Amino acid sequence: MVTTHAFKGSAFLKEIIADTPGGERIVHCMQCGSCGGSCPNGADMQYTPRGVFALINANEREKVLTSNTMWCCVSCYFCTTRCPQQIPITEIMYALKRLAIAEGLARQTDAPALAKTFTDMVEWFGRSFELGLASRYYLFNKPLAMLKMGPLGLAMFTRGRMALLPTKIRQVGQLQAIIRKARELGGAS
Amino acid sequence: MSQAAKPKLAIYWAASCGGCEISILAINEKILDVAAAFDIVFWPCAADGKVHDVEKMADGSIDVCLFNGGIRTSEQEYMAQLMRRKSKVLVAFGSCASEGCIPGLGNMNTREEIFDEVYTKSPATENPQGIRPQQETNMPEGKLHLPMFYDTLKTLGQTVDVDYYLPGCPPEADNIWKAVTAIVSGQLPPKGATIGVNTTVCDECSRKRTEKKIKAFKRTWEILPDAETCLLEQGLLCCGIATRAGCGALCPQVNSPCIGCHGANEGVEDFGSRMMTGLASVIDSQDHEEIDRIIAQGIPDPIGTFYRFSLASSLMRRKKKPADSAPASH
Amino acid sequence: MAETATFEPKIVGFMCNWCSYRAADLAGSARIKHAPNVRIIRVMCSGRVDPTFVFKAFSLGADAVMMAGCHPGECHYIEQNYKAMRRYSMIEHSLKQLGVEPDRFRLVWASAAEGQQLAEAVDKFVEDVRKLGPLNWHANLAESDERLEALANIVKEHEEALEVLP
Amino acid sequence: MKYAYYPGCSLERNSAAYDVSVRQVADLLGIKLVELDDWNCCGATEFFSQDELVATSVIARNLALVDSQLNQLVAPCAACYLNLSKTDRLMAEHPHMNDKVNQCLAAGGLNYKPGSVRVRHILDVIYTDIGETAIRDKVVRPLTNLRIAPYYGCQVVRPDVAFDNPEYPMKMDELFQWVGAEVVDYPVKAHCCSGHMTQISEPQAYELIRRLLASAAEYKADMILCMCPMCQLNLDAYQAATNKYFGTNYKIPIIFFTQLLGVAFGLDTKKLGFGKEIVAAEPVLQSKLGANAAV
Amino acid sequence: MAEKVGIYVCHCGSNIAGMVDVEEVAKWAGANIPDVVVSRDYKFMCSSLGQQMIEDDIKKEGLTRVVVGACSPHLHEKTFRRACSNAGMNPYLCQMTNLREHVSWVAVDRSAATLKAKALVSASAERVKMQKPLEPMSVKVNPATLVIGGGIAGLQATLELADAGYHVYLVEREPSIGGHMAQFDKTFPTLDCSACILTPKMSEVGQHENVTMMTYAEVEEVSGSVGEFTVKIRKRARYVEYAPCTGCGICIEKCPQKVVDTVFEAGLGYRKAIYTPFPQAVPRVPVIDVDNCRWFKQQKCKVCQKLCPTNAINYDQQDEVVEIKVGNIIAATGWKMFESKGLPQYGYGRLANVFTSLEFERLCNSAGPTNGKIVLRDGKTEPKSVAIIHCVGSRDTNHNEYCSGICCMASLKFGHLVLEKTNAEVYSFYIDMRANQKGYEEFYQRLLAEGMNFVRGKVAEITDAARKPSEEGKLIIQCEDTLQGRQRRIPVDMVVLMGALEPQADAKETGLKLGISCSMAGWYTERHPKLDPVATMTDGVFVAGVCQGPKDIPASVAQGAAAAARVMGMITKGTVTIEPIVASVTEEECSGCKICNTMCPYNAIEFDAAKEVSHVITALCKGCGTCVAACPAGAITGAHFNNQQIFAEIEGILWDAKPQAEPVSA
Repeated sequence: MVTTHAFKGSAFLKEIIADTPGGERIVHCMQCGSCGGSCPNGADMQYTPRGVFALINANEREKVLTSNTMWCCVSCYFCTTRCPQQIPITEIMYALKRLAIAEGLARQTDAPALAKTFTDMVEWFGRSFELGLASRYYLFNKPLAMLKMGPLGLAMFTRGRMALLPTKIRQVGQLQAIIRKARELGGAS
Repeated sequence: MSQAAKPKLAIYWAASCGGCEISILAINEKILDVAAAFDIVFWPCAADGKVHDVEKMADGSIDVCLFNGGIRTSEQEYMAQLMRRKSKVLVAFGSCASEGCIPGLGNMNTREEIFDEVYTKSPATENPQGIRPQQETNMPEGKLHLPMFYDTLKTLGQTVDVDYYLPGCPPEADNIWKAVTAIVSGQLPPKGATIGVNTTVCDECSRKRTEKKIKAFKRTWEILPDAETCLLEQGLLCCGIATRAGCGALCPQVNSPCIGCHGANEGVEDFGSRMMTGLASVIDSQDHEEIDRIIAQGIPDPIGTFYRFSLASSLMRRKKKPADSAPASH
Repeated sequence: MAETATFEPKIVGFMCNWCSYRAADLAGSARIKHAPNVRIIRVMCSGRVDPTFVFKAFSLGADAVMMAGCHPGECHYIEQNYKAMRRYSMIEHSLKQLGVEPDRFRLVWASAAEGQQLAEAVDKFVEDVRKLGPLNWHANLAESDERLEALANIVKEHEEALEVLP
Repeated sequence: MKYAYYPGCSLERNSAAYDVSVRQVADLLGIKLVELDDWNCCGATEFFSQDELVATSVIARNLALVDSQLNQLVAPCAACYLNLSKTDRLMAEHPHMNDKVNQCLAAGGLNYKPGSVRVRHILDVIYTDIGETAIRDKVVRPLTNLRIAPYYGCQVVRPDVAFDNPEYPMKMDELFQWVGAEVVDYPVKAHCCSGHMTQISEPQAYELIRRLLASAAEYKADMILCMCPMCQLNLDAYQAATNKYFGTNYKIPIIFFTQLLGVAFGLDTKKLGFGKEIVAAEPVLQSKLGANAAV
Repeated sequence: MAEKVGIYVCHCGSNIAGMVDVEEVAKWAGANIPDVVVSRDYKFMCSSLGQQMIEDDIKKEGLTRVVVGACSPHLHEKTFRRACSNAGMNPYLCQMTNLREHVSWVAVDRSAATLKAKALVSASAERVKMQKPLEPMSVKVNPATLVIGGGIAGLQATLELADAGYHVYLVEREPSIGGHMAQFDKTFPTLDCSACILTPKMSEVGQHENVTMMTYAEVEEVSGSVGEFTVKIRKRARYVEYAPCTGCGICIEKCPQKVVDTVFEAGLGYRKAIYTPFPQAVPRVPVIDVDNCRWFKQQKCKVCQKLCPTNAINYDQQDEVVEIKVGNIIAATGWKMFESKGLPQYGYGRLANVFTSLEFERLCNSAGPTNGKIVLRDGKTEPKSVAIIHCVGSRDTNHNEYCSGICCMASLKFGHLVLEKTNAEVYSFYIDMRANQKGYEEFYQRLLAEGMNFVRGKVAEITDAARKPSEEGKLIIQCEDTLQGRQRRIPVDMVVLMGALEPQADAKETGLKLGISCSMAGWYTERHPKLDPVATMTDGVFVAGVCQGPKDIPASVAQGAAAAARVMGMITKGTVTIEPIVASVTEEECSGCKICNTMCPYNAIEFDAAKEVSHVITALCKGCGTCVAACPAGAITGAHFNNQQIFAEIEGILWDAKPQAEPVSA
């Protein structure tokens, strides 16, 4: 029989590692804070990424997944390129977003709604459709803000920067088959 | 020496091209000396004689048997056993008997694959009914048998006990004469030895050699080799470094790289691995990917290159057979 | 397959005296448990590993062969592991043509401090070989049982022929 | 020089100025762009927030569609560029992922071998493949007197450093020095434009936009050059809102770098998509480049 | 004649016996391995009783070969070889097999462990039968020593040896000895003046009768081995004759050509085209920098030659290559500073008032370009606030994974100097404060008390992009204060980057010449990381100072002294024994193909042009066996690791996998 040296770590840590390509680097975090310092939205985060990693190590799943940290992430990748331990921090933020959405814990943000609206459009048409996206997203999520957005939308429209109808790709069925298969297989790495 | 006391000589031809038989004749007028010195009791290629004549001889009654060719069929295996039993000294004559040679390259395929090629696929084949040799055929007179064709060609030494090996494809006249005179005079090397020189072809090659560093291996058609410099240093896959000397470096002399027909040096267990290690050692790179590239591009057929003559006698002996062609147990 | 469930690969590991053999020592002193399938032969340097050793091991029944040495650039003998690397590539290239699966021959770098890494590499290797099943090279050389029958037939037919001879 | 071309959804409509200027500049420089037939959206950051396999498979469909004769795919949009190159890298580095993605592609009758398509950004192609001499040769209307702030944003230069420094990129700076502009070396040129924050958290977004505008203004830049539709949209369309939020009064035109390159090459400004921006750029061109500005 | 093999399987208390059925292994070996005449198991084979048992068996049973299955040969091979030797057997006919580290300690299943133990015992038994008696070799030790590098570690080693009465050749690349320590102002944690403690040592070395000092010189080639190395050294032309020069300095004073000094002054100050790196340089003989000298560039000037009172200037001087013979070598080649431009987010080279730590050393140094005044790049403004950034290029897998070890303390030293010399606020941005030597933690406490501000967090970026009026005109340090868990922006006037210590750019190349290897990071590898941190894997070559890994001055001095002590041990002993594991060529089989000649990094394989064969120079051979594996003719043999031995070992190790012979006939 063979025994492989089992990796000791919190269940949540293992979950994150399993869900993020390159995520195993997370164990090397030395809490230096170059991620939190680099983040354009770091000042607004409940926990900086460094803090999140400490919580992950401590198996504080709920605390992490209900926090606003990953929703502050704008995917600028400064943290990732600067991390002295080459932790794919932005990718881990995506993993946290996925978990939070999947479990309905993303309470502090409208980002999941935006993401859902966006990806629905892509699934239907194969391309994104801004007017549809904006109207659906604002209608369902921020009906008041929609009024505010009116003038800007108009300005965009008059400059020919917003289409009234979506563009649909020819082989949308093929794309949908791929997406169906991906959902069926599920997960990543 | 009285006529009756002349030692008895047998020569047999198994799986080989026949070049070895010709090489015996290529010792020219000395063949007369051979005829004078020996009583040739069995030589199917040149003299009439039947297997059952040999079968009737007393065991050990033939003094020397020069056996060329590898063992590919049950008949050849039977003959190898027979000649072994009847001979005092059994010589694996030439590359086929010693190390398998070109017929041994058939070990890169199975019997089925070989039959497919020969009886079906080869462009020169005209066989619309798809006839294949059958091991057994029922005739009114009874069952007829063809010898069984083996999946794996064996060398003579892998089949029966061999006393001496004579290298070369075919052996050089000089070396044959040396062997013959040694046997006649009774000045024999230790049993199991290969009769020949104990160094490699480079020793006899007059090309200029320096320390070797190779960035790319070349095929012969890719360059016009310089006549003075070591061919290997020019990138050609010259097997002279690992091949037993004795041929006078014939091929390199005419700008053609040695292909290794003389087999490995004494005491070396696997010719191909000597070539591999020698060539790998002088690759001029420390980058794994680049090394892989140099090897893959320069040596597209490593087995054919390194084991052209010796696959059957190498440690691995053949290509792995597909799982479904594993020996059937009845 | 029931067979592979109990299959324990026999693997020969050629390890250099200074790094990988010491890494294996360290794995021991640190009690890092790992698969017992790699049987180690100590050589002074990975540069000593002759292709003959590898072919010999396969032909004698090894299911896989591991070559291990110091990391490139860290050889105790300065640069000999690069020569090992070149030979590895050459052997790998030839084994491929002989139909031996690439996962049966592996080059591993382990410094004397990398007991854990070596143990992991061993476990991974054993796992990969286990998936392939036994290599059993000598079975690959055996002819079918008909061989003895065919030989017997020749003997019999010759005997019969001799009988009818005058 | 022939490349497959992936415009991306933004360039289809809201950033059409980028698309038309890329095509014209490319054409002029002898870069033949063959639009990828029936491409689909790269999913921006949104698919990755939901399901990684769906995200990579959707992206990989595009890679799989690249004509085998062309092994380079040019994407002007930063997000598309990152997503396409990231997917290729993930598939190459993680065999398991490669397996799964290819299983998904197979459901659509496609397959993709990682490494077979090299994803390039249009800036890289212009800078590296065309080079200084050829570009200087094409200048008919040097941008003398025009102070420009090259703005790189994030996803072209990070995280996979392809052709420029991820912290302090310089390639666009150099490119515009070649065409005679006064290039402003301001410190925030690779900082974030706030991405999709304009949609989900305005105060956060406005702050990030302000930092960029403030720095460009401090260095007295006449305009900011973008190479990403999202950056252009955020800085341009939300400039007024940002001004309102902070009580500032920035009025900096935000255009795509290919538009201005086109100007230097003497192309027609209207055809280059000028006029589609919210903060008008043409008056600045007129005042700085004089009568030369418009054809 | 068949050998008589004895097998000895050790229990090692329960260390082996707890996981391996040792009785079964011994019984099985006795019954199944050919030629085994004795097979025993015993509690502690390495005990005197265990050894005695082996000795007795050799004498009584006439054993010709011994296999001991116990722990790693690296631990007890010598023990059992000695036991065999005591009983009159050649020690190289004893083989150890590793049943503890490689079997019992790593296994979890008793039957699998026992099976593996059998395979290893079988392998050793088959191998030992093929082993040949060997005699260890002995070499005389030349009492002279080469020390490479004239920094503090090399100086210490030089003085220890020279004071003990042995001759030392000291080679230094720069025009003066002294190394980096000569550039420093104060030393932590005691704050004594670096020059005050270093320069006496320098002049002692310079005047020592047992020291041959070669500055402005580099080791070009090393051959030979422990006891007798031959070293070629290139002494670069200084264009100033050594003997007549009195070091009066007139030439320097009158030289019209000023040059920015990027070496000693780290780019902050000037020197002349003819110069000594600093006033207390040893030797005081200047060098002419031909790249900047007006005579060499334009064939004009000659001021130095005209004014030299002793006619020491010689523009025609040439490089000189000298050859020396030494018994041992100490490498003390030091380090170089991390190139701070590699971290563009810190703005070095772009933001004027970002300094490197070496620049800052020179700023603080009273003999430096500002006479010790801490000022901004403009040369006059005193900073009101200074930030010191730790771990620049250290503890960063994008650059150097290791901790440079000294920067925490150097930062505290800098903090102290700023506080002492200016009214500035000082901030230290650290990841972890590492102060683990004598007096270091106390020094940290002192700086806490002096009011240095400590912020725990790796700095994300340094920018001049102000976000509010208070930041304007400043350098803003943006980081996460990880203790508070919030992002901070701290405006300062001056930034000091504590760059990593890195291996010399040519460390690998020098290592190759000396036959020593480098770690992944590029530091020289010591023989054992704990128990032999001074020797290397190459006998007769020792390491001292930072070239072996980052360390502070006390540790460099200690290691320099330790290396000298090891060398003295070798010299006193007079001869060294070396393992007879060497290669040899069977000349009759060699065809002179020249494959092997490039294989040896020690140049131990020589081609004999007359005989057209290669042969191995035994004294140079280290026994790696690479040439043995390479020889396509099979003409090279490696003692103790020859083909027959390893083939036998392979056969033995696969005893349970071997093929059965195919039947010959019906």
